[in-house]
Parts: sequence; structure tokens; C-alpha cells
Amino acid sequence: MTPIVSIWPLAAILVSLLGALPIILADRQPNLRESWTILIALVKLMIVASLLPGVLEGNSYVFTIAQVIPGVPIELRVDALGMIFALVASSLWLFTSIYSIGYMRALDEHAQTRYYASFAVAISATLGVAFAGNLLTMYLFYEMLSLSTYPLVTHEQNAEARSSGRKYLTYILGTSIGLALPAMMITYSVAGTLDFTSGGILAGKASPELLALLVVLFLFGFAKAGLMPFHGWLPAAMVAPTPVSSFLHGVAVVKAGVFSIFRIIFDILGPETLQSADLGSLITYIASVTLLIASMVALTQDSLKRRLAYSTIGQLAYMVLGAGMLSATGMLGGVMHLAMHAFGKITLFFCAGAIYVASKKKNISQMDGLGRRMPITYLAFFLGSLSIIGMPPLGGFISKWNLLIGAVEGDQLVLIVVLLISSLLNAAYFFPIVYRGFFVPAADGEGDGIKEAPLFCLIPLSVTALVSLALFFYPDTLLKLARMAIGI
Amino acid sequence: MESILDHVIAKYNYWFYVVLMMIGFYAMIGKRNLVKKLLGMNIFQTAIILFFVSTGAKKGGSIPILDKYAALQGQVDVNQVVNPLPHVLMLTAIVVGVSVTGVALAVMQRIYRKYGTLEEDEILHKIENE
Amino acid sequence: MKSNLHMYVMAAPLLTAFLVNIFGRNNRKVIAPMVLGALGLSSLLAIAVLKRTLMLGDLSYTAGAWTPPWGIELLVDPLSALMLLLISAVSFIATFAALPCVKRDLEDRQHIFFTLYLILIAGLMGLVLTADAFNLYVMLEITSITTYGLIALGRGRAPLSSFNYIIMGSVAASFYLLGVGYLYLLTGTLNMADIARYLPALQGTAALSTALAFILIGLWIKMAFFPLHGWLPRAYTDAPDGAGVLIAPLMTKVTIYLMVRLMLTFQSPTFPLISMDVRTLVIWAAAIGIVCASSLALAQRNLKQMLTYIIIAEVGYMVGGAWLANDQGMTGTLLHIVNDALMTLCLFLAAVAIAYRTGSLHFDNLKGLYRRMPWTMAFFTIGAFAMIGVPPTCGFYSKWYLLLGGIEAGQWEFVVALIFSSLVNAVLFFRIIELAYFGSLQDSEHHAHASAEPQEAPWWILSPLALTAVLLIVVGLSTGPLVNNIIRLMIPVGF
Amino acid sequence: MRISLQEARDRIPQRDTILETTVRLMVPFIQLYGLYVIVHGHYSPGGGFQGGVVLGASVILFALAFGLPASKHYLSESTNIILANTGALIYTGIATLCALLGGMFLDYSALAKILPIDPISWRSHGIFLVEVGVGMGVTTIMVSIYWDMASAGRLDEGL
Repeated sequence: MTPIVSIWPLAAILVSLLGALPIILADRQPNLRESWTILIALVKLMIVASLLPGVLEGNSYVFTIAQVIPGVPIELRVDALGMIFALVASSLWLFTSIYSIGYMRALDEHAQTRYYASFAVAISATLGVAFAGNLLTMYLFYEMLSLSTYPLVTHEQNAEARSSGRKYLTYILGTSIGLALPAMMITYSVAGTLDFTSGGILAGKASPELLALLVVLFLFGFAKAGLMPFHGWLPAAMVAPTPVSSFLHGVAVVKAGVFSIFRIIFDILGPETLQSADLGSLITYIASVTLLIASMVALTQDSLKRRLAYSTIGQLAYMVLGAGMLSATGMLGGVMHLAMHAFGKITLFFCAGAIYVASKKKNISQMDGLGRRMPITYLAFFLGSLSIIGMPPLGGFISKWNLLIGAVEGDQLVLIVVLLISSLLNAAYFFPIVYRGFFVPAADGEGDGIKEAPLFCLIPLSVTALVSLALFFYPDTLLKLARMAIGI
Repeated sequence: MESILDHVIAKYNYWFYVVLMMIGFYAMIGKRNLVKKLLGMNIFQTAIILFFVSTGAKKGGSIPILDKYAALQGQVDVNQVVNPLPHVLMLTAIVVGVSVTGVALAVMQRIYRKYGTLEEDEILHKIENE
Repeated sequence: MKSNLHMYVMAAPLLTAFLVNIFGRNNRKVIAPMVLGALGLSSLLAIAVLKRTLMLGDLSYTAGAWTPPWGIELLVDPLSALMLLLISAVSFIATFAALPCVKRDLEDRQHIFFTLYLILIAGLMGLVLTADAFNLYVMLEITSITTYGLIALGRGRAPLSSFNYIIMGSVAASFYLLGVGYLYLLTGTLNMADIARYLPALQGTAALSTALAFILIGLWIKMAFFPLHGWLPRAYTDAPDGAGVLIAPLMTKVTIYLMVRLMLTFQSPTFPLISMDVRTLVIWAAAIGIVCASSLALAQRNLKQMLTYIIIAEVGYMVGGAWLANDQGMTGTLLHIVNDALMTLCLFLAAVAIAYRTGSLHFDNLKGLYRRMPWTMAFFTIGAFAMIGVPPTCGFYSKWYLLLGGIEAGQWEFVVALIFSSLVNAVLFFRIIELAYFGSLQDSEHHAHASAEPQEAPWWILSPLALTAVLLIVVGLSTGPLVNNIIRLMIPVGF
Repeated sequence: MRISLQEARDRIPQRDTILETTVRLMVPFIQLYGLYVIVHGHYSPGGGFQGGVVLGASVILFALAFGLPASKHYLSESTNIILANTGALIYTGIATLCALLGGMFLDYSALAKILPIDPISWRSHGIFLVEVGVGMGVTTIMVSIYWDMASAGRLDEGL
């Protein structure tokens, strides 16, 4: 890997951060404001994409922003793992922006300028997390993401939003200051550096007990990954408008948490160090518990968005589980699932939003027969759920397959069972929705006059569903990046 | 017992300041009247000033006003003159003390005009009833 | 190296103080240009002094050309030059906000206010410059007396708060003076560097311990270190707005600097000033102080009063950091002095801006402020993030060093206290942000339009606030150079 | 508010001829003594502080005997404060002047550049100048504190 000094990673982050300004200035002209949003999203995606070929060739792009602490500058570095996350986030931001226009206008939401501006800052922070070159930089952007999403979560500004906002910050800030920060300080005082180094920086420097402590602190410290018992914020945060839930709580925020945990396991603690201390099982058990409980809770939820939220918690645990296997295939599955789940889950959230826009319905029990009125939405929902469950021919299959293989290779019988049960549970909480939509007729007179959501909503969700499908047939680039990310 | 007494008598001036200081300190902390507090503060400061001044003292030392020419010719025995430095310093400290007292008095006057009393308890009572 | 530069830094506000009183009493219009001119000049000169010390090394200076240890020595090394710059810059920025407030609150006493104000600034600079233990006492009292006066100019129960402060401040000064007296008896000199030379020979004597204890307790009262903090909250809350923005960021911080300066001067390999027992005791006190002050801050229902308790908690940070007695802790303390001054300035400026428009800082009054004063609240939010310690604002980095120092020294109680306080700060500030963001939920529908008209604070307050908020981030990002080029130079090897 | 001397003196309910006469006789001598202490301060015991206090005491004595308004007739409040500031300004101004002339702060020998007397003498004369400033300051502040206290902050009646 040859590091190349390049300003483009910084540009990718700044474009939306500075882009928030014209958005704020265009407060009174919605068309101009939304054109800006789309333009910024496009520019951002292009910058990120322009870095892709170099990364595929094995280069990394480095840029130092400021020297702050000896040995730990604020530094950006684009490598394969970061590239996956950045690509997923920036391409989905584009779709979300388009979707937001349809959704927000259809519902005539208030304070849309603040909404778009906060969104722009949040995506900057997400890319910052993706491109961070060391733990400190990642922590910086992680906190920025937490804070910039607060106005989005509490967008409604009513009592429910306030209590959810409280919960959100309590979990996210509480854990990052209370657990992740001390863990980072301990790491720094032991290792003397915080650079992401393939294979970790703690090899031979920390006792197994200390490593175990760090694992626990980091896993729960990055509570955005939603590992139980620090998952409560995610269902609560579903009071936000659906584009926020779909992008931030299906993609950016939660994936930032999982991505952080990946970074910790791959580049700070180091898989081999963890292996030698026999700590892989600790991670996988924590993940398994979350996985099963979340899937079962999802079954009981009647609100569509809450069901999706619990599903997300479960799927995030899949990724952590994969990383925790510490074997090449397992980690590959985990990394792949980060991308696959993003496309699948955002489709599902988009659909939930589209249903809400079209019918004002939030609960699954009210959605009988809707599929016939909104066939495209429901078809996309079906594809998305297939991908999440892990069925061919959708992208989710590839990642889940790898996870399963990883478990088999590692002779971890418990994990195999967990994975299989959970896939069944996934199917059990998704299929009834589709079934109700298509095959249970609506009560008399209900649902008359409901038609598909506006085009601005419909197009993004169709595209993401199709991407999920396409990723099954053309996973090569992604696979290559994922292989590079875990160093095989 | 005798040795302690000797100790006290040998350095009686210091004991005197300590007693003075404690009286001042007690007045500052224990009294509830603002004027008494201020008096205590002055006593406290005076004790410290006396302490400083006595550090310059010498047995048989005279006032440190020297004949310029005698001093230049080295005819002055330093042991015959008290150390003037602490006195000079305390001059400044006295001025500081006076300034603080002045400010405190002015502030106290404002308190009195506002609340009509200088008893701390009554003032607090009045503030609570506002 | 002979140079008058730093004297001018101090002389500019001092001379202007009297000129303002003479000319300002009849013509109010000259006050603002004079004060701002003097402080602007001071700031520029302070930058030059800092540059010069970095290039040429320490500047030693003797008032009246009397050679030390007899004459009063003024010593400028990069650290004191940095403090000089901090004081002049903070006071310059604060003055912009102080002017409109004083104009409103103390219409016919502006000249008096600004005389005291400028003498206070000159006194603070003198504190930083002096290398003479007794001169330090005098400067300490100059700053205190002017502060008493400034606080007493406030409304409501301000005179009483000021009086309590006078009593406590005088006790502190007397303790300090007593300690210096002991040191003088022991060493026969008042020059700090000179005293430090004699200290190793006196190691372990009861008299020396008494002397140092008196000095430290005196300084601790002045800086409102936890169990000795009683006077601070009321005094700072009741101070007039114009004075609060200057006093709150600087007074405690400069006193902490003095403690650190004494520690750095007296500490030497042959004379470990900080014995292990005392050290642990002080750090425990700091940790308890941080926890208690943070918890007390939670109980407040008034923004300014809440901020005063946060100041007390931050004092705990810095005292604890200094007494960790290692490189990282000391770096953290020095860095935090700079950062905390800026953070407190930012928050107090925001508080002043809010008070200027709404008249009160009670929490009920803060509802819906994001709508009414969006920019003020945006900058307030940055200040709040710095206080919580969110990167990349500067508050994070000093906390980083303090935590690291605590971890390296194995003082876990301090680490836990710091983290606890960060969390409490998050609660404190998000409570306010929430209030300001949500407004009152019931009647938001009806009054949404009535109160929707933005009512920003005047530019005189808003622009320094904006500048400070930007500084918080800029200083945060330039932590590396600041630590490597200035602060680390000042910490002796083996500290 | 300026009032005539006669008016001011009429405000005192009981005038005491013996007291007034004594004070009238004493005040000039006290003031002369105060000035003496100030101007000799730079080479013998005395100086601005002591002389200033004596001068201030003379005014206070006058105010005690003739009433506060009468003393304000001779030394109005604003004059008093301006004098106080001027005194402080003389001190700091000379100190700064020394620095501006290339010496150090309060390094009076630098003043030789203005008036070519030898630097050693200037050291002595410099102290004299400064003592005058100090004297002014102390006198006026003493008077000011007395006025403030004696009249409960209203600056009219007095004891």
C-alpha cells in the first residue's frame, strides 16, 4: 500500500459540510435549496468514486488536517474498508436526498431547511468516520455524527421527539464519553499511537485481561452499533421522519458504529492478537445474544418502522458476529454484510415511508391489501426483505453465505445454529408483511383512493431494490474491496 | 512543661500575633454582623503585619536611617540596624489593607441602604422575602 | 535580554484606566475607543512579546533597574507570554460585549466601571509577569479589590455577594502573605527563583511545610478550589454582565497559573515539592470537587449560576492535573487554562447576549431560543460542546492530556471524576439546548409565529461571541503546535 | 450641586467658635507639614503616602469642624476624583516615560534625556516626581473615603 498525499478525501468531507451553508442561505427558496442538496450529493459521490480506482490498485490516500497530539494527528486515510463504507454512504445519500424531496413535500413538513442542513453535516461526519486515519479522528467524526443527527431525530419537536432525543443522546453520548473515550485513552497510553495499522497496534503490548476490558469498552462504547443492552436508542429514534430513519438509522449512523467496531477489531486490537487472547468468542457471544433477542422482539412489533429498527439491531449484530469470528471468511462476510444490508434496509425503510406518505399508516396490522394498491412499493419491499433474510438472488445472500461458511470453518456449532435460527426469524417477521399486503384483502371501504407515493419517493426505492438485486450478480468490486480490507 | 513555657516566652511576640490572628479569624467566620466581620479582617491583617515587622527586628538595632557618607565608606555595622525591608513591604500591605477596608465600607454602605441592617441573618431573611 | 515590550502590554491598560476616568466622566463617547484602543494595543504587543520570547528566550526585567533579588523582577518566558496574550486577547474580546451592557446597566457610572475594569486587567497581567513573591501579593490584591468593586456594581444582592467575597478574598490574601512571610524568614529573599535555590536545604522542616501550606491554601481560596469555593457562585452570578464576561474567564485561571508557576519554580530534582501523601490528598480533593461541583451545577435553574459551578468543577480539573505531577497532567493543566478561559468566555458571552434580550437567565426563559436567537444559540452550542469535550473543539484536547496524565499516574479516581464531569456537562448543556430547541410544547402552535421573529443580540455582543466560537475550534486544531512549541518547553525534565 | 460657602456653613446647626478657630489655625500648618513630608520623601523618611495622609487629614479635620458641604466648597467631588486619577497618572506616566526613553520601567535615570542633569541626580528627582503623584492620590482618596462614610454615600450632610 502506497500512501498518496491527496486533498480529495478532505474535499469529499468538506463538500457537504460547506454545502450546508448555501442550503441555509436558500432558506426561502425550496427549489433552489433542494437543487443544492442534489448537486452536493452528486459532487460528493463523484469525488468518492474518483478515489475508487486508486484504492482498487492498492493505493491509499492520506491527508493530515492538523497536528494535535504527539503521534496522533487529525488525519484522513482512504483505504479499502473505508472506501466500502464511503461508497455505500455517499451513493445512498443521493437516493435519500431525492426521496426526502418527495417525502417532505408530500407531508408538508416544517423546518425543512434545518433538516437538509443537518443532513449535509451528518453525511460529512459519516464520510469522516469512513476516511479517518486513526482512532482519534474517527472518534471526532463519530461525535460529530451523533450531534448533527440530534436535530434530525427530534425533527417533529413534540414531546415524543423530545424524549426520544433524550434517549438517543443518553445512549450515544453516554457510551462514547463514558466507555469509548477511556478505552481510547488506555489504548494510547499503552500503545503510544492510535494509527489504524493492519494487524493492530496492541500486539504484545497488552495483557489478555486488558484486551478483554478494551473489547468490552469498545464494543459497547460505540453504541451506534446497537449491541444489547445499548440498543434502546434505535427504536426510540424512529420518531424521526422516514428518510432520516432510513438513511441514518439504516445506513449512516448504525453503520458508523459497526464500522468503528470493524476498525477496532481489524486495525487497533488486531485479529491475531485477539485470537491469541481467545477473545473472539467473547465478541461473537455478545453479538449472538443481541442477534437472537432482537429478531424475536422484531416479531412482536406492530409498528412497521419499529420492526425494521429491531431488524436492524439484529443485522448489525450479524456484522459484529462476522468480525468476531476472526477468520478470513467470517470477517469477509461481516464486511460484505455492511454494504448488502445497507441497500436492503434502506429499500425497506423507503417503502415504509412511501406507505406512510400514501396511506398515513404506520402499523402492520392496518396494512391489509395495500400491496395491490401499491404494487411497485411492495415489490421493492419484497426484494429488500429477501436480501436481508439472505436469499438468492439478492446481495444479502453473499454476505450471509460467507458468514455461515466462516462459522462452519471455525467449527463453531453454536454460531451455525444461531445463524440458521435467526435467518428463520428474519423470514418470520418479514414475510407476513408482504403476505398481508398482497393476499389479505382490505376491509370493506378501506384503502380506497390510496395510490402509489410520489415519483420522488418511488424512484429511489426502486433503484435501491434493483441495486440489491444487481449486487448478487456483480459483487466483484465489492468483494475485491472487502478482501483488501481484511488483508487477503 | 517548662520547656514549652520557655518556648513561648522566648518567642512571645509570635505567640502574641497568633492569638491576635485567631481573634480576627474568629470574628470573620463566627460573627454574623458585617461590621464585626470587617473588624475581624482588620485585626487579622494587623496580626500579619506585626508578624512581618517583627521579623526585621534585631536586639539593639537602631532605625535604618543611614548617613549616606558613612554608609559609602562602609562605617555602618549592619548588625546595628534593623532590617528595613519587612517594614517597607508592610507599608504596601497596610495600603492594601486600607484599600480593602475602604472598598468593604463602601460596599457595606450600599448593603445598609438597601436592607436597612448589617446583620447577615436579617439581610438573608429580607432577600428571601423579596 | 532587555526589552520594554511586555511593560507596555501592562502599561497600556493601566494608563488608560486613569485617562478614562478623567476624560470619560464628561464625554461618554470617548470611553469605548479608549478602552478598545488600549486593549487592542496590548493584544498586539502581547503577540510581539510571545514571538520574541520564542525566538530569543526568556526576558528578565527589573523595575527601576534594581537588580534582583533586591529589586522586583519581572520574568517573561514563553508561558507567561502566552498567558499575557490570553489575558489581553480575552479582555479585548470581552470588552466589545461589556460596552453595551455597561451602557445600559450603569449609564452614569461608565467611567468608574472601566477604570476598575482596566486596572483589573493590568493587575492580571502583573500577576503573570512578576517573579517576586511579595509583588505577587500586591498584584493579587489589586485584581481582587477591583473585582470587589466591579461585582458590587451589580444589581440585586450584589453588594452582599461582594462583601462575602471581600472577606474570603482577604483571608486568602492574608494566608498567602503569611506564607510568604515564613518563606522570607527561612530564606531571606522574596525573589521566587532565589527562594527556590534555598529550598533544597530546608527540605522537610516544619516551617517550610507551613509556609507552602499557607501559600497554597491562600491561592486555593482565591481560585475557588472545591471545599473553599463558597464565595464564587453568588459573586460571579451577581456581577454586572459587563464585568462577568471578564472576571469569569480570567480570574480563576490566572490564579491557577500562579499555583502552577510556583510549583514549576520551586520544584527541582533535589527538592520534590510534591510529596506523595499530599499529592494523593490533593488529587482526591480535586476529584471530589469535580464530582460535587458538577452535581451542584445540576441543581441550578439559572444559566449563569450553572456556569459558575462548572467553573468550580474546571478548577478541580486543573488543580488535579497539576498535582498529578507528570508531564501529561501538567501539559493538560496549562492547556486547559487557555482553553477553559476561551470556553468560559464563549459561554458567558452567550449568556450575556441572552440576558441582554430576554432580561433573565432562568431556565424558563430560555424556551424556544433557537428560533428567536439562532446565531447566539449556535455559538452557545459550540461553547457547550467544548465544555463537554467534543472534538475538534479545544476542550477535548486538554481533557485528553488530563485523562492521560491521570492514567499514567495511576490516579483512577481523577480519571473517573473527569469522565463523570464530562457526562454531567453533557446533561447540563443538552438540557438547555433541549429547552431552547423545543420551546414550550403546549403553546408552540399558538405562539410559533408570535415569537418567530429573530431578535438577535446587538452586533457588539454577537461578533465577539462568533469570534470566540471560531477560536475554540481554531485553538483546538492548533493544539499540537501550542503544546510542542510553548507548553512543553516550560515543563522541566523529570517533572 | 454647588452652594455658596455661606449657605454651606449655615447648614451646620450648632457652630462652635472655639473649634472653628482652632481648626482654622491648625489646618494651614498641618498642610504645610504634609507638603514638607512629601517633598522630602525621596531622601529622608516620609514620602507620598505619609504626606498624603497628613494632607488628607487636614481636609477631613476641616470637614469635621465646618461641615462636609463647606469642605466640598473648597474641593469639589469631581475635582477630587480627577486629582486622584491625575496622581495615579503621574506615577504610571513617569514610569512609562522612563521606559519610552529607553530605560526600564521606573528607571528614572532615563529621564536624563529630557533634562540633562546627571542620571544619579535624576534617580533622586524622579522619586520626588513620583512621590508628588502618590501624595495627590493618597490625599484625595482619604478625603473621598471620609466623605463617603460620613455622609452614608450621599455626599451632602456629613457628620
